[in-house]
Amino acid sequence: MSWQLDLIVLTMVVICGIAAINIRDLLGAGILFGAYSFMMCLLWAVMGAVDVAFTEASVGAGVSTVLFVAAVFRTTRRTKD
Amino acid sequence: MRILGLVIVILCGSILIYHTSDFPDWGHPASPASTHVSPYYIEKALDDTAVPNIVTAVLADYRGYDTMFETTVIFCAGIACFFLLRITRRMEPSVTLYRHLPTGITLRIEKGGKEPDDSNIFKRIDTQWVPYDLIINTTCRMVIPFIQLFALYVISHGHHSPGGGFQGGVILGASVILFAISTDLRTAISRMSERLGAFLSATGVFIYAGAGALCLVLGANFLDYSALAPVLNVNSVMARSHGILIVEIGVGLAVMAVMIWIYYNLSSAGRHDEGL
Amino acid sequence: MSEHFPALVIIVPLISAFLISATGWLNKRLCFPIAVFSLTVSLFASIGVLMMVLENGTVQYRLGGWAPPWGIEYRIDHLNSLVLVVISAVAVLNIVTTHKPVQQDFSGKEGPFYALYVLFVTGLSGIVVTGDAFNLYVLLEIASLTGYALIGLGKDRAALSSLNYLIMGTIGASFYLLGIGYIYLVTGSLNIADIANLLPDIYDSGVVLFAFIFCMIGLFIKMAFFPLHAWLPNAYSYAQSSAVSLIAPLTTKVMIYVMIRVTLYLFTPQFSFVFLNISKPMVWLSVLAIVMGSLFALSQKSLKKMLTYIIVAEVGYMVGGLWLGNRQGITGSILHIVNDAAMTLCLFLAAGNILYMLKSDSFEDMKGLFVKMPFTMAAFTAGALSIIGVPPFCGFFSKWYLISGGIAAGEFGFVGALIFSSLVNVVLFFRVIEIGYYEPFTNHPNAHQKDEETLFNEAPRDMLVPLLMAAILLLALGIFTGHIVTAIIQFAIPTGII
Amino acid sequence: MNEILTTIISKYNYWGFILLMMIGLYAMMVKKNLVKKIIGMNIFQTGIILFYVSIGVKKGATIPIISHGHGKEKHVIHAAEYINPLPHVLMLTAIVVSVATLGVALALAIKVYREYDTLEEDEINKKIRDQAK
Amino acid sequence: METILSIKPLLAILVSVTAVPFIVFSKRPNIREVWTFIAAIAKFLIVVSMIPVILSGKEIIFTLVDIFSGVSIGFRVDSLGLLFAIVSSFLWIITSAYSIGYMRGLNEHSQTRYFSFFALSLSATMGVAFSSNLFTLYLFYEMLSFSTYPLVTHHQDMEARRSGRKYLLYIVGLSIGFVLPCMLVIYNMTGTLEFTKSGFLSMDVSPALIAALLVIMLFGFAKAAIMPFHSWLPAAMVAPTPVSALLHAVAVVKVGVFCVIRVITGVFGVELLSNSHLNIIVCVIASFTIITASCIALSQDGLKRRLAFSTIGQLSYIVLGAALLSPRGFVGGILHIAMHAFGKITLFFCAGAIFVATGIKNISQMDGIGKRMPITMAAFFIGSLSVIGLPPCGGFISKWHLVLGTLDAGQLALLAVILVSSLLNAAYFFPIVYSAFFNQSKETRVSNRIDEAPIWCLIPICITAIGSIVLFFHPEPFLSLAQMAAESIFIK
Repeated sequence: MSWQLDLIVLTMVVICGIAAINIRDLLGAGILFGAYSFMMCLLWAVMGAVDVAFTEASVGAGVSTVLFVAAVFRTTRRTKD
Repeated sequence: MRILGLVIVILCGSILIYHTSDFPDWGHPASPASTHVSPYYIEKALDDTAVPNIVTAVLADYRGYDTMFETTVIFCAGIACFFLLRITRRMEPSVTLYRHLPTGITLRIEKGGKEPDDSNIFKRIDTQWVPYDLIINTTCRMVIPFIQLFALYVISHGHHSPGGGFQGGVILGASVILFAISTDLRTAISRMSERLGAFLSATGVFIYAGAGALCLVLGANFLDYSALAPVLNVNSVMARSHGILIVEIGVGLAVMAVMIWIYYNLSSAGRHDEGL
Repeated sequence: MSEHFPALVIIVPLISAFLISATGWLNKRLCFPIAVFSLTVSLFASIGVLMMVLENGTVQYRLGGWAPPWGIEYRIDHLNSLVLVVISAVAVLNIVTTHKPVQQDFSGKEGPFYALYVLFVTGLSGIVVTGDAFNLYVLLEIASLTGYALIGLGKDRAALSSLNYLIMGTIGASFYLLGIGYIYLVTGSLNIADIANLLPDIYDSGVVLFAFIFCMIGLFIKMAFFPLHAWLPNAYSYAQSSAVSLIAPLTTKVMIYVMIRVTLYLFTPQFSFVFLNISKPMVWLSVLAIVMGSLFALSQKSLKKMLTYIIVAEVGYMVGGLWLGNRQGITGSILHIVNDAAMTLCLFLAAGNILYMLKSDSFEDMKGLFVKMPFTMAAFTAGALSIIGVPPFCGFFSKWYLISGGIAAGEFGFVGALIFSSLVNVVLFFRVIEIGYYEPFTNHPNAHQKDEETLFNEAPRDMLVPLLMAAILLLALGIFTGHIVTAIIQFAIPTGII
Repeated sequence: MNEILTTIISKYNYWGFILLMMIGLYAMMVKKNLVKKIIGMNIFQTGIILFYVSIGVKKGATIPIISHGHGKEKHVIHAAEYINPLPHVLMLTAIVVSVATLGVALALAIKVYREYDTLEEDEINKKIRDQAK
Repeated sequence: METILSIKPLLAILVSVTAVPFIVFSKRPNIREVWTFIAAIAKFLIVVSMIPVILSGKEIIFTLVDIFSGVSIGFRVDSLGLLFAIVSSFLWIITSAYSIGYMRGLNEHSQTRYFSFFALSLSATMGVAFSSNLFTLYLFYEMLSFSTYPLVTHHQDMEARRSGRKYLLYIVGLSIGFVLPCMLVIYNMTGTLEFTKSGFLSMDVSPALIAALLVIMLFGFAKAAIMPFHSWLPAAMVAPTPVSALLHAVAVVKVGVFCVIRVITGVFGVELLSNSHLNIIVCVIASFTIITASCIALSQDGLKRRLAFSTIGQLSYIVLGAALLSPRGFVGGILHIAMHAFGKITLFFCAGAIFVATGIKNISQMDGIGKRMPITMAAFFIGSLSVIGLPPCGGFISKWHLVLGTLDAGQLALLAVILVSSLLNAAYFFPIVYSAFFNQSKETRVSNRIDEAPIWCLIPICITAIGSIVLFFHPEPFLSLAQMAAESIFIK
């Protein structure tokens, strides 16, 4: 594994994170958070933490996103910031 | 506030980044973290527990106590969501929608109107009306068994490959959630009721804690699976391996049930009539 | 069997929590007895542990049979066995009172309530007994999650303040986790005793310093140390009283315990007091906490709000006592964990009874309460006197040690703050007592000998008896202060501290 | 120049976690929307998880699953051959804790929304003030 | 000094506490009052039974619990404490009788609460009298503060509320703010709080610190009503008169001065103070209080307020007597506790009797009242003689010793203070008596017919008035106790 790949994934993680908190739509934020989690999962897989990556893929990218979507669906998509 | 927050965050961040110079180099094999405790796990795990996946061995045996409470945390979250959100008294919705199955026509019935009684022809659908989609329904119906099969594989094969009770449980839960999304919440609840979820979650954690307590009853310390050897009729190392499998199954059950339970409550805001 | 007492303290309530949750779906009436039974067993087991510790010194219990630092161990010395008994005792005393109000406040959810209740107690007991820094985090999260849920289902602003608490609490726990990560980075161990052995070689490492800072910030948030207290007053005052009378006496106190554990046993006193040399600013911070907590309490208009700010001030007492860095101060701090748990329990139970009978706890509605609920108000007065620091109630003696420690350390600001807060407490509580004592009679001073019988409206017996027991406990704790200190607390302080 | 580059290469992973933590902290401090705060909270937690996983990394080592466990020939295991498994274990727990917290937080957010019909903190505060009047 | 271990002091304290449940749960008022009397008489008998032991030169000690090293709840009966205990327990019996007359005469509310807290306060007073260390003293001092609060605010109207606040603010505020820190400082310096004959503060402490401790303690025991922390006492006169009588002429204020004496002799010690001449500070403060209070008393029109200011002045006599650090002055001071108690309680009883019979509170309305209530006003006259310090009343003996004490100490200025203040005392008491007997009534309420207060009120007045006179001729029990106390302290 090369550190360049590592760096690219890390950058993607950070971008997704910033996007998730700045997008003015909560549904979008939830989805972006899923993407963030997925990138994170990649990063950990790259680092050799396969179990953690697996868990993050199923929990962070999977269930968490569903929970976010469910919660947003039951409340509102509107956000001011 | 925005600027202030930014300034504080940047300040803290730069101090922290500055202090990373004291850290051991990234990935250095001789860093204290890699030399003090962890070598023991790597070198002894297979001999002690007959589990090649060191993470599983450490998770469920060396630090099994942690994992028991990790499962309990999930259980707590399940109860907490139920406790906070569930509305037990039934509130009649002001409007209900029914689909006439042979034609696909949607009926809108105001509160107090007569409900159609033939459930074979009429099917209640969510008020936030979703068009009937054959492709999604069929695909999900076909995929879900395989997801569940995979989940079982993940749970049972956690000794040898990445995965284990927790991941498998989440996947198992996800399959039911997928079912709930692809049909609707009422169908999912009719397949797997809330009460069953609650029982399964408690049972799952109970299997874990009970296995530990069984060890205690058999005279060893809490969670010392080697005490299960006479019961399982194997030697003490294999007893640990089997013990890990038992608790992984418990974890899987609990996590699955709780994930579904939380989803039921969140997606319907505790009403359990109309979901995502 | 007795060697398994440490495990029983935790697993009996844990397993019963699952049972309660399951039986909640079958028969709601069974939940309460199961919970009471399991907590009582836990109480006896914890007393057994205390006896073991008193006889043989530190008790170790290896979970899974693995030796530390590879496995997780319970490491129970005088400090945690004492706190353990406090937790179990408060839990048992309080659960008896919840029987009636729970049916009223959480009707239909008794099962989950008792499951969460028992899990909360399990989490706190687990925090106290564990000898593993990471395990502590997991149990912290259990106690917190159940706490959020219990608080969140309250009246008007409860959900919002619980969410606030959740966010703050998660930051706090995460900071603690980060601090443990930093320690793990440089020591490679998670066992508290093991870390304490490894740390002296690397005191001057910046990583250790930051680990310490992170742990402290995390714990300060969790214990609501001023100025990180903002979550506490709302969270506690909008929650239902049956929940808050459990959470308020225990959460902050256990966090103080964790702080003492971390500063004295994880980072050694050598590091915390000598090497860092931050005692003075910390004591002054706690002075600020005491003064501000007292002043905020003064401006409140309802009983529970007032009590919550008193908790903020009391946290200042204990943090300051620890950071005085001498034997008396730390003794005072540990003693105050015990005493404050009892005092807060007494006051919150009294407030709960008042709330249960009156459906309100604003000062305006408390007029003439001494006639309506004489026993509740008597216990309330006992709690008030204890908080003020009137002998022979227990609050006096921990204050005594704290002030002695302050004098010995030359921290007269701290001494002044303690006295100031005592005086403010006099004003606070006598304002309440005055309202309860006077109001209905102002207009017709002479003609109500008859009214007294008709007005009498005391809380039900199962809410009253634990309250009175708590009030008597205040007295007993005060009188046996010397025994507690000589038999238990003096061994709980590392020998290096004079 | 080269030295700085090696420092950066040897440490930048640590910077990543600090960056993520700060993003999360910023969101929790500044954002008014409750769900945004919750997202920030999760980012904060994942930052810490990233830190732990970074501790476990060992250069030149492989994933912590012992190869001959799958029926291959037995040989002596060296600690340097496998990545440190302990942080992974810890972080499995931490992930679980974070999803549990997320569940409860969202439940509370729904409850708040039920009561105030909005998720914006300033609007909620305004409503509370209006109610008080 | 021989000591005897005995449970009697604890019994004396507990008697009235155990009476409280009986008082609370008795169904009828008569039974309730019987319980009060049983407790009061039992208490008095227990106290009296200790007299022979003490007079034979022994001391009774009893330690209830050791809280921690140097701090315990312990009791020791010595001559000083016993004297105070006799006075207050005897007067409780009298006051109980008087209370019945007064409270029933006015048909007051919440009499059960009144009698319960009365009993509690007496327990606390006994505790103070018998305490063997500063901690126990402080404990019972606080207990007294809180148990008298409901008595002071008995009327539960706005005025009572205001006075109650003032009362607590001064008494509790100063005890927590002043006494508690001093106690801790002393404990940290010496490691003990046990009173000794010659004080346990060592000489090597800096004089400035000792002076500071002394003054702060003096003011901290605000029940002694030393100026400028005196204003709770006139305010507390809103209480029913028996309360004012017992608590504010006998128990509460005397507890204050008793604490001051204990601290001066038992903590600082005569030797330490006389070597460093710090007693002068106390003497000056006391003299200032005496003169100022007497002058203020002159200008008061409310009878009870005038009596209150008179009390403030008289209390400082006692402090002054102790602070003179001469044996005879000390005897005078201690005797004054007893003598003033009898005199002042008579005066308060009279004030109450007048109020019960006629509803009059102000001096200006009392013209000619002597014709209507001759017995009461005669008793009033005797009481005022005693307080002024004229024979044939007990007050004369204590004042006499005080004067001798000032001569022993060589403080002529203080002699002058005592004499001038006695004149002032006469100046504010005699006009009342004069106008009561010789002026014509302007009020229609006061007829010339003899119309005394209820018999329950009258008998106690007569007993205390006669007591004042008897004490002039037979001061023995008190005098010998006081002399023993002085001997034990001043003998090197």
